Amino acid sequence: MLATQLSVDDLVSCIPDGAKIALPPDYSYCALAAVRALIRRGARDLHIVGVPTFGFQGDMLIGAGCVATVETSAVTLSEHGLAPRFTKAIKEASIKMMDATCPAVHAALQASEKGIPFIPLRGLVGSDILANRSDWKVGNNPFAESDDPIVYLPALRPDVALIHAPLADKFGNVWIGVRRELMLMAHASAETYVTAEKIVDYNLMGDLKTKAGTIPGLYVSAIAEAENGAWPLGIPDGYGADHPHLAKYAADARSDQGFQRYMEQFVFGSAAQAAE
Amino acid sequence: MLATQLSVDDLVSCIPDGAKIALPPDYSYCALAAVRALIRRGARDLHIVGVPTFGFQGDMLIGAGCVATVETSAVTLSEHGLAPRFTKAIKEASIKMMDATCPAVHAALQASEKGIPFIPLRGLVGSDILANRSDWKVGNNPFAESDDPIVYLPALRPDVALIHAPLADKFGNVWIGVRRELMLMAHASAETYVTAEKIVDYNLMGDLKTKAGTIPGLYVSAIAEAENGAWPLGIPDGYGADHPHLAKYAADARSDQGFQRYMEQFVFGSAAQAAE
Amino acid sequence: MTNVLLEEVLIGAIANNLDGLRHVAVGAASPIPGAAALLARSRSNGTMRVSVLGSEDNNFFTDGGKEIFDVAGQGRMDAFFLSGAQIDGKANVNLVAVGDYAQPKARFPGSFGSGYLYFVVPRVILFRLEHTPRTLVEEVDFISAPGFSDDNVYRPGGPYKLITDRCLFDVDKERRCFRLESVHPGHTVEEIHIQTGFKFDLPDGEVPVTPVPDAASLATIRGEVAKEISEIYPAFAARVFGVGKAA
Amino acid sequence: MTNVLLEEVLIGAIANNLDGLRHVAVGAASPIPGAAALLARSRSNGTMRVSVLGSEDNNFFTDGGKEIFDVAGQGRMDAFFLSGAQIDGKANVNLVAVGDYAQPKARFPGSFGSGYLYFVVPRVILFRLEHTPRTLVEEVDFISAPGFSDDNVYRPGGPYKLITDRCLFDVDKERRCFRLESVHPGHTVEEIHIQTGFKFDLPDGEVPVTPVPDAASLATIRGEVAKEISEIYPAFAARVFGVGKAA
Repeated sequence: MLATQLSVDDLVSCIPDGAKIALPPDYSYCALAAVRALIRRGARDLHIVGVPTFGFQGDMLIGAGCVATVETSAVTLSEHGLAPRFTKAIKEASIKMMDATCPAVHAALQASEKGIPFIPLRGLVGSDILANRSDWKVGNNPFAESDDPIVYLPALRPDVALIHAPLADKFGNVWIGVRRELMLMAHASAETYVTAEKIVDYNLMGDLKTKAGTIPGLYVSAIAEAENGAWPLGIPDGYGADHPHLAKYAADARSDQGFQRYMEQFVFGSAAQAAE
Repeated sequence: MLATQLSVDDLVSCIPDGAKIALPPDYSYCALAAVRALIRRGARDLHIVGVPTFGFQGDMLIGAGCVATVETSAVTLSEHGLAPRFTKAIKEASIKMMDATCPAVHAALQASEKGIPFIPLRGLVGSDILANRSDWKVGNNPFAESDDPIVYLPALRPDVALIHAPLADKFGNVWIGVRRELMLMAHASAETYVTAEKIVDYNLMGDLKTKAGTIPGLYVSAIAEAENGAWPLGIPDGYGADHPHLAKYAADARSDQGFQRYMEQFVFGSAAQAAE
Repeated sequence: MTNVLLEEVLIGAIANNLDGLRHVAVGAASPIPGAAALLARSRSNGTMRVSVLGSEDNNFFTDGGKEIFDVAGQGRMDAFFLSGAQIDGKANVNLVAVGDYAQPKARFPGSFGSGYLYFVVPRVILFRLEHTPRTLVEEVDFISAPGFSDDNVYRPGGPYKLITDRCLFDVDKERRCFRLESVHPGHTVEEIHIQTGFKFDLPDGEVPVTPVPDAASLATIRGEVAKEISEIYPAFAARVFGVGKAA
Repeated sequence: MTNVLLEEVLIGAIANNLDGLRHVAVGAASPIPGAAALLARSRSNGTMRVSVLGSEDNNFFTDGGKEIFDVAGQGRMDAFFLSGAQIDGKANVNLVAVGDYAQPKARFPGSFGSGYLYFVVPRVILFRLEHTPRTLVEEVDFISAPGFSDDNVYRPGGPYKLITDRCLFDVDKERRCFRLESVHPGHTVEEIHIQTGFKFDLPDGEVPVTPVPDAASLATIRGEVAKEISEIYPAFAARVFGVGKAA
């Protein structure tokens, strides 16, 4: 079955305002070209989920006013420090924050992947993470002989998984190698939108070696070709991150004016769009 | 870290009597050479778990008197029909039977993989599978607004996963490609013993393509080289099953004498051992 | 029936119940449901996926044995096929044992995924080529998967049709029973009554004859479906369609 | 302390708490714990594994982001490192916010895996290079992970040591508090009292000085460990060991 192939702009037009969007961390395969397009289309009220954390892309979305809710185990620009727009939004209480811990995000996505309504997880008891998550419950381990409190996490089913990949094929199969949290995101989400460095004509499932690291087209709603689509982040085994640019963002985004200037230059500017 | 490399006979000497052993189905990567060695060493009281079903190897173990308990969603020789030694043992009630359904085996192994004490699963309510599994419980979905019964499966933690693979390396990394139920077995089990067609000197984790389908050595207790080690079953993308031989087994194993003759010829016989 | 084979009638009748679906899964060793799914896919204009469970080939899954069940649990599988050593009038399915479970008269391979898939796949088509009082019984000896559940049980899935070598039954979810939908060419309602171990409803008026596939479908069955199915079930394809495995 | 650097003292002191373990995991951006783990691995005669979390390289995992946590949950991870914007006298760790959680004075990245790993990893070594009353507080403003739990809580893991730029604390699980174990060369007990926001126990008798690594360990640190760590943390390796990244 052939995949739906779109331009990056048309791809993000499939993501409605208010959508719950799963995003990978900066060291994985992030769809930055799509995120810029999402900002350009003026997305609003997004609920962004870091799997299990996010960085640059989420900070940009927050700064651009696209985000109502953040659900993640951390927000970080790694060596470039705190995420400035996220930090400002939290201090101003202008977004709803749902702090998590990494394995809870993975486990809750696995519950969605399996079609089970919840999954138990160890840890968390007595933490303020738990105290501030009214959507989580503490139950008892039904197999324990005595009292054994354990956290019950409801299945986390994003409306959209938005990812970038080094390779996809015309059937919508997407190669992600060992970055299987992207596969989990695709399994767990209602829709998965993928940008890829390259879309090939052969079948990635045709060779057991590539098949082993491939998300089947079954889960993929639409794909778009986007060469260099992770920039300014890098992709493992592909190109490296553009660290001078990331450092510039981290500096610019410390002020409202600096962030606006960055947006004008690299997201909205006609030069920026032409470069996508 | 270098793996412990043993002969097939020494490998199975690590598997104690009474062990709970996870076995894959015939169409996956089955360690038949190791199973024959296990029979030769006179293993007793094994609890064999089909992930989620098993065939030829389990029937041989049952016929040879190695098995006390069978936990599986099915036992089948596929196109060669019912598994004769299993069928006889069930009719004589000489083994303890724990019938399951495929996704319950996978889910219970995932619970062990995650270190959670149980996992919920849909389905099963009102079945005689559930009625006969006193180790499973029915609870309520804590996130439901009204009564919503759901099965709670305790984590299934085999003592041993016994598998065959096309390729392993000297670090104990094991390539299984898309047969990730073998990875789940390795993650979920206390010990994993692997026979491989070939053990190579380079690192399977060194290339992202092979890494994506590789069980890390972290989980692998010991490996043994066993060329043609799945025979008379085949291995995907390798050699095919020896169907005339499987048909002969299915016919021979219908009678006690026929099964004994088969054992003498292909498991205990000096010719059989020399061929391993 | 002239020169239309029973297998072709079954393939056509099943495919008619699959049209418009996005994902149909077929168990291993199910050539007729497999061919029906391929026929429906061929008619779908590229909108239907077909996957084969328990086979090393012919599947597009990459997350191990669990994935197909996860797919079903998520609602990404629209139709599946179940058979049974016994099927009863309440659509209960038995894949385990005849007689006492602890020491049975007959033991079959086991329940496979039925105890789960029957609950979560919207259209489960029951398929049994031996239509006798021995297989279609009043009450199964072991419930691998129940036909119906209490209202409080999560159950988006369940029985949709029962097709045998003699007839096609519809399912009445309200009354929790089967209703004869049509009788295959050459068979009679009286014969169905004699050969069925459970009570079933009749439709209003005359019982229709199961339609044979139209000319276009028949051509597809004998052409591209026969060719594709021969790669999975060469013996079946050779016997029914006279198609040999590609050299 | 002659020419032994503080970093080398810390690396040696941490490594002494890792010897004999099978699997030590280190978070991203943790060069000193990373170097300590590599030193312990070098002394382990090939029996210790070291993995680095949250990095695309230097890990041997193949099942996605969840695997490292699954590994920990199964008991396959013996030691891990946690830091905190605040750490209090009950070993509670805060990685989230200072001030009111709903509208904080300072917001940090977040809890990462701490809310889980602190419960399941037997030896969690707390590590904080800024030892002041601002960081080592009486009570944290937000508990990312509690230091101790009630007896009914499943908790195979927990705090094992707290190491700072001034001293090393041991953990008293019975009394649920820290006990000063040793003071790094050049620092004093009085200074520790002044710079620590929480109360802590003292050992019987004189407080020892944290030993500097022996000659063999120092050679390993400056040789193979410096070289390996420079591949992960080039800036750190260049600053501390004067090791450049391989061209």
